[in-house]
Amino acid sequence: MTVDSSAIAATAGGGLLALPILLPVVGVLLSFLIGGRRAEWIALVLMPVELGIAVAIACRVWRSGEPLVYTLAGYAPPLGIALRVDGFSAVMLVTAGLIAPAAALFARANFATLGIEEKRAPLVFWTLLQGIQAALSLIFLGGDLFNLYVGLELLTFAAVPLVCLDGRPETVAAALRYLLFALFGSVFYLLGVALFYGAYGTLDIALLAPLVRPEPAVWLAAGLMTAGLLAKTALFPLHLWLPPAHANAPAAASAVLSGLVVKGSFFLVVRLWFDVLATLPGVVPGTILAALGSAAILFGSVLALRQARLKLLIAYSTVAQIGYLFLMFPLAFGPWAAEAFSGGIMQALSHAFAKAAMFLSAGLIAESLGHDRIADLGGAARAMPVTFLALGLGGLSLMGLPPSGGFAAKWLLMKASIESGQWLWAVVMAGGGLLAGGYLYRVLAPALSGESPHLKKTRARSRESIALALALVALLLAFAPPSFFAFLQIGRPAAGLALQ
Amino acid sequence: MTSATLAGLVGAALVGLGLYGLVANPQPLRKILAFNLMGSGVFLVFGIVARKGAAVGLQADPVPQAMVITGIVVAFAASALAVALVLRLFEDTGQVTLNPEAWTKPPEDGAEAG
Amino acid sequence: MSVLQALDIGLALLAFAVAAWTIFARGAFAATVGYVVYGLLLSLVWIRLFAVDVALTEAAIGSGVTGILLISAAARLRGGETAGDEKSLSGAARLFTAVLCALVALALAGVVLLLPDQGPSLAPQSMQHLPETGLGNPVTAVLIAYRSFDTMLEKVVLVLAVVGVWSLAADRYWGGAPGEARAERPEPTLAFLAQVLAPLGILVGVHIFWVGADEPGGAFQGGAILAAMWMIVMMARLTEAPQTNAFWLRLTLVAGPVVFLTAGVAGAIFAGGFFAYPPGFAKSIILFIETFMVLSIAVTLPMLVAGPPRREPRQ
Amino acid sequence: MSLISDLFSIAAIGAGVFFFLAGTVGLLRFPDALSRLHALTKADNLGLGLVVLGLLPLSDSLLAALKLVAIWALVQLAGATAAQLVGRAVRRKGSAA
Repeated sequence: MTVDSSAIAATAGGGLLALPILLPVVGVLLSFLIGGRRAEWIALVLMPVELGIAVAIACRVWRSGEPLVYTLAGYAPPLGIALRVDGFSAVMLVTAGLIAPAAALFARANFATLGIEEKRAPLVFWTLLQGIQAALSLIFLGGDLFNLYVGLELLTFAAVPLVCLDGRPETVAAALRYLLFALFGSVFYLLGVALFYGAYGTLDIALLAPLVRPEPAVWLAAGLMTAGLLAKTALFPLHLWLPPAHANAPAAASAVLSGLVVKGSFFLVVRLWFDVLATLPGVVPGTILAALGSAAILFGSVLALRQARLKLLIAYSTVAQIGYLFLMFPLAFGPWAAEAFSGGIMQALSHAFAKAAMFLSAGLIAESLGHDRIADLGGAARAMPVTFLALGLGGLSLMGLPPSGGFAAKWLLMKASIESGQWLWAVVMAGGGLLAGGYLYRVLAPALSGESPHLKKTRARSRESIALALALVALLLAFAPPSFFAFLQIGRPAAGLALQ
Repeated sequence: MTSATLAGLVGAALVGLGLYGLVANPQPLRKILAFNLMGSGVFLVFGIVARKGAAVGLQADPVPQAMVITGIVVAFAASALAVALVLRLFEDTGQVTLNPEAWTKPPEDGAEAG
Repeated sequence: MSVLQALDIGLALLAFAVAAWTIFARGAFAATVGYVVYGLLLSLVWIRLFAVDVALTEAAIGSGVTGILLISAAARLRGGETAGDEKSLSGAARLFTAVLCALVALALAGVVLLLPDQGPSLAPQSMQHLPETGLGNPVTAVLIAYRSFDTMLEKVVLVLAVVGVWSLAADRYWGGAPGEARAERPEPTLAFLAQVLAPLGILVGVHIFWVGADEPGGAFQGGAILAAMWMIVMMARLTEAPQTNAFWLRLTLVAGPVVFLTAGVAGAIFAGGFFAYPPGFAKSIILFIETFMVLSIAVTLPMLVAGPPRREPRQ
Repeated sequence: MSLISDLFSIAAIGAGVFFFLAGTVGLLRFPDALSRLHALTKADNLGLGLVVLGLLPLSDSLLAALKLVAIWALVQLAGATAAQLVGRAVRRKGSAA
């Protein structure tokens, strides 16, 4: 077995990489143990520290220009486990580090634990929110396929109970369906891991990549793992669990589930095809993924158009927006590969911020009006202009109109698809943008009408501004400088993909 | 055929069987059973991989064995969470189905329990 | 064909047949009982694969504790199980699913047959580093030394599972005890069993954990046996399930991951890396961590089986 | 000496297997739950006891032999308890199925 030792050698100061995983774990354990009156406080103290560490890691990657590696327990792979961060994972780490505290600040009004007796929903919410953070950090940093399986399971166990936090039967059913899909995904993923180990005797991504050959075990493993991850990402036709789960969770949880959690399994699909299987001829599987993505865009958008409730509409729009993420796969071969990759990542980032902003806005609307029926939104935008501004700005990104991160993403993907001659994807993207415009119009047009709505609750300025801030980040992504895209390429096996 | 290969074939069959049960069986509890069956099939594939890695006096490679032990514990935790969800659904709706239209009107005290 | 081979084939066929029964049996209860039998057969298969540690885990957790969980669930769902039938798949969809599943199984079987007889292995490396850990059982070394990060995080998964299960309680029961209120007197037959078995079982559990350093066994298997003993005592109604807001309970549930995490962070200070053990102290630290893991597992498994709180908390 | 102990083992295990077989046939053929229970417990007691007895000369240490006996004793305990519980459940239901 040939081992490229440079790929697994630990980088100096790499111990930093363990902290984004370990700190939220400390938060989970502390919250569970003594969290009755302190869970909120524990999370709010730890989250800025975690964000600081994520930024520090990103700065180091930026300065060194190459991935950082850390081996745990003093045993180098293949026997031990390594953590690895490249440009893409650093960006995702910072994104999660920003969205989770935003959701946390927003959730304080619903799940306060300061100074009162221990209550069910707050304790569960704060504990699991930190569980999600730990799981996402592990997924973004993990360099070992089995370690990543543990990360996926952490994510599932942290995410599922959030769906049924309010305990209505339909939310319990939604959580159960989510869990069954997620477990199916885990088992398929794990089966692929077993096959990789059987074929090459290592699960370390950097060690595996040069060994992988196009042989039956690899194709089967790749197929099984991809199918499993797609079930967790809710790509059409495995999306059935997503709308009820995301629409029924509390707003802050929906923001994290829709903005971040589905990106975790998407991130692993990218890891799998761009790192582990970089040497495989990937045009056919990439085209299949993009075809499913296109179906998701059209299907999700059309269903979003037909929803009667705002949160369900936003959830179906997630189904559609997930589709865009997979358009980068067939475009990743050729001189336009870097463009397509940047576009795909940009879509993941802008959707994360935009969708989090929209779910938080929808939560505020539902709280203020006492319902989220689209038909009865008449004039609501006059009563709560900031909230609807956040909703609208998020929607701008979903449609892909300038200036927004969504525009940058779709522009890059469209350019790549036209340059590569794969026109179909460009047509789908244009159609998806129109449909997104349609379902946003359905919400905004009545809301902007002259009626005067009856507000059950006065709006909270601080919570509105959180949603608006997230929407503004989605907007600002449009102005990402070229150096940002260069950063995303750090650690890409450039020769492997671009020259095929 | 060695006993390892035989176990691997059983594992493959179990994955197929479990997958069928997971998709085709409408009852959630049966789906949980099927998930466990499928999981044990996957573990058997790890088992054959471990057995074929027998070397330096060990009858099987310890690394996949350790992964199976981790996997069994995680699968149990998953079953426990799933069962808790199924039982909660049953208590609130009197039925065990994922199909919301099939629910009879939830009992009054159940609605308040949330 | 040797006798052993014939037995292997018989075992494989039997395991498969029982597995098929659990999928196709009419009643959910019968299927669940079938699953427990299947789990025991599977432990035999694991013995034939020379994976005794896994066989113990499968028997104790995969079949044993999971079996209790599923059987008690099936018993409580009796009467509700037929009601869910109306949404079963149509014949064509069923056939399509069956063909798809058969294809997956066939592809997998093909790949399994293609695996080389002498596959790649980390056994040599595991043995090479074994002296550094002071252990004699390489499987334990993988779990608590080489890949300790996996194991620590898996303990966190268990904590999250407990939070998830408890989160399904009604608000007014939060902090209370799971399970029905204790009957006025213990079940005599079960009480006798519990009184005789529990002391023995605790001994066996501790023994299995202790020998796990050098022989098959370890924290998971020993902890599962201790867990079973506690469950028997609770089933016999000799003791009640504890209140979920009890501090000792929460402390025991997180003790394993907390000690593991602390040792891992201490490694960064004293041994040059997260989760590294200082040379010479590895075995004592490992046994220390494992002791708390056994405790946590012994408490976590019964609490996961017991389900969410169902009684109002006493003050 | 070893021939005699081997013959003893074969005879004892063979007899044990016979009782298991008989017990299984009883489980399948007997008409009601209580008599099935009767067949099954007999198989447990005698069958396993004979198998353990046959294995004793083959064990390589006193500890291993003790473990074998302990296994038999534990199965006895569990079997007796289970039989009690099943029997009571049958009686509570009124008629045996």
